[in-house]
Amino acid sequence: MPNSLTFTLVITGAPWTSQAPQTALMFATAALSAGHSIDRVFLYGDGVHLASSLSTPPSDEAHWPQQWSVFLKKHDIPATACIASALRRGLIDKTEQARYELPAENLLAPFEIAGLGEWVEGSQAADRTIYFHGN
Amino acid sequence: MPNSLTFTLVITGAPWTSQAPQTALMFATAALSAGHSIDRVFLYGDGVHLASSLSTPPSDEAHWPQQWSVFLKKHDIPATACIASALRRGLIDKTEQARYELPAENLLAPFEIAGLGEWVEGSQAADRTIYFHGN
Amino acid sequence: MSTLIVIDQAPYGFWTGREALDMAFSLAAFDQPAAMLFTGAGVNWLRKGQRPDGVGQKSAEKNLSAAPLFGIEALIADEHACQQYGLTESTMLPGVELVSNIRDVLGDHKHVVFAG
Amino acid sequence: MSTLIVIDQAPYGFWTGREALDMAFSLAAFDQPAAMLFTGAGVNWLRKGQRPDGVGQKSAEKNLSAAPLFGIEALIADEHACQQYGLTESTMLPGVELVSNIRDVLGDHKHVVFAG
Amino acid sequence: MTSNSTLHILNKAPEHPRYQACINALAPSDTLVLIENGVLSAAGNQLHAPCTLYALKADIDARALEAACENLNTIDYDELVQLTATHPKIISW
Amino acid sequence: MTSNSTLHILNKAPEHPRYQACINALAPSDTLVLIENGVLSAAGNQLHAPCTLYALKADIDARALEAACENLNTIDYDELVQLTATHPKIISW
Repeated sequence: MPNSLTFTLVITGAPWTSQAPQTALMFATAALSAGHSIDRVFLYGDGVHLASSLSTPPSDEAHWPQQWSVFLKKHDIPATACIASALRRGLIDKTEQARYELPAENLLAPFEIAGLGEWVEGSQAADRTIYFHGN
Repeated sequence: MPNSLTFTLVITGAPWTSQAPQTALMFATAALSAGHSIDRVFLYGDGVHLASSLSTPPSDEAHWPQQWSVFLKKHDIPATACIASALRRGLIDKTEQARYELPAENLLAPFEIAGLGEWVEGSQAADRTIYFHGN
Repeated sequence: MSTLIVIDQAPYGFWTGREALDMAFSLAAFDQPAAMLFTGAGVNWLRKGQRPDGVGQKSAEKNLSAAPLFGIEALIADEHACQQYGLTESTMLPGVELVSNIRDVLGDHKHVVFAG
Repeated sequence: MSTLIVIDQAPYGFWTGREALDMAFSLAAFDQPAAMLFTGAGVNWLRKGQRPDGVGQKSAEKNLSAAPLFGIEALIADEHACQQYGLTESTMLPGVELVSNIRDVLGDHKHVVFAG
Repeated sequence: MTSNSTLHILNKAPEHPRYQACINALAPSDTLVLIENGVLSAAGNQLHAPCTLYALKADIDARALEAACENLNTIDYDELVQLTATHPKIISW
Repeated sequence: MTSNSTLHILNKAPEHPRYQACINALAPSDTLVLIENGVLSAAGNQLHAPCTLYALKADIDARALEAACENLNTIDYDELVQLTATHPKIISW
């Protein structure tokens, strides 16, 4: 059995467009079960839509943003949406709402917004960086 | 020269993912210049992201939601985001915010949220229905 | 004349097919004639026995099987694409019409629509 | 060892390429070695004389031309894809290294990353 | 009025599966307009359309394909609108 | 430990241009895992991978491809994690 490793996960596909957030969550759950750790999750490009606090799928469908939020909180895993991807696509936290005088914020906790430096740091520090793209 | 026609425009590609919203706006502008009318614009699938009031691109870049908003208001053209596409993707108006007790709404005026019936009606009533898809 | 809704992307990996199906159902609900064409990787919508529990989605097969009830006039599949993806009569949903000439199918409908 | 950022989608129609470029710039800004590979329709990033005013976007060519200044180590292009899209030395940005064996390029880098 | 022909609007690069599906669907009496990434098919002589063909100038200019498109009929958005007005049947690929 | 080989994770249907790009990049010592739409390549004998090959069971089941995949090594998410742990170099296509 391999030693315990640290993983950075990068999600670039949006929910309700691609399968990426769902596959990534199954992978993340299995990684923790195997004794590995996930040092961070980074949302990039269309993947930032996973961090929307306003996603409202029909009640009989999987709610990926909520499932991810629960998972991240339970295991205390930091998760970041890329600020450049997020601002263009209308994914906004309190700080950016104030800075740009926007009418609302819609970032789902515990996701945070930060720069690509988070990704650079994650992919340097982690033993493995795994990307989950759209189809 | 052809007679004056009515157009329904359907946009399925998101801004900052595809070129669809921009091509559609150029087309719409040219259609009005030629004396045609646009009876409605319908956003479907990832196209609903065009109606976000929170999109904040860098100030030296085109702001497609804002450009569309100005265009629609100026020419008094109704525009609708499909409710099923919008709710899943976190695009919410005041009514849906209240119904689902959500923390915010993020729909850019004059876009409204309604069902696919709007599309059915538009494509039956208009002389032409033109689709603008992602790449 | 009918509207043809075209699905050319595979289920589960893409969401577009579900939104195409909603378009067809919506036309039927408003008493507008609608048919569906499956081509390219879209023919994988038609395979019997889909069990998507493990990927956290609802069954595309089950969604699609409601098409006749909703009043969709025809489910049409590109014969060549079915061959490419190994779909045969025994592995395919019943009631699907196989065609070899897509151009004729497109010509038969007033509106031809992709969902994305 | 360096990170290879791969662009295989055309500029203007897709946004992914710009986000790939941002990844490469970001690595360089944090003093991490980075190179870029253009393949498939992605080689169209490399064509000289892009004038995107009419499509309301900033020039991909201009963005990319900053790569050496930012410290990107190499711009590598798939020779076969360049041929397919009619790109020759005279129509291409200067300083691009043509390669015929992509497998070797992928093998030369510790990390190989698509932006989406 | 060219009411028997279909207007096809194609925005996909030649490597996209829907590109070839569109080309296969063209009848000699149809009209094809290349827009967005669709104009890339003019590069490297990849384009073989069996019908009347146009390409959108703004997308050609953006991609620096003026030379590759010099034998194509290029149109602006006004002319694209005109084509949609004269064709009752339009397919956006 | 198979540290000299690259693990390729492929989620694209065979008609996607990146599918063939991945197949072309495979070395005999590499390992390929098909996930999501990638498993569709097992249908209709379209799949020709020159290396060790796995396919993700959840995605096979979703798409009803058990019969087409009966000669493939199928894995679950736990085994996918294990493959990523034993391969220092991983490319997600």
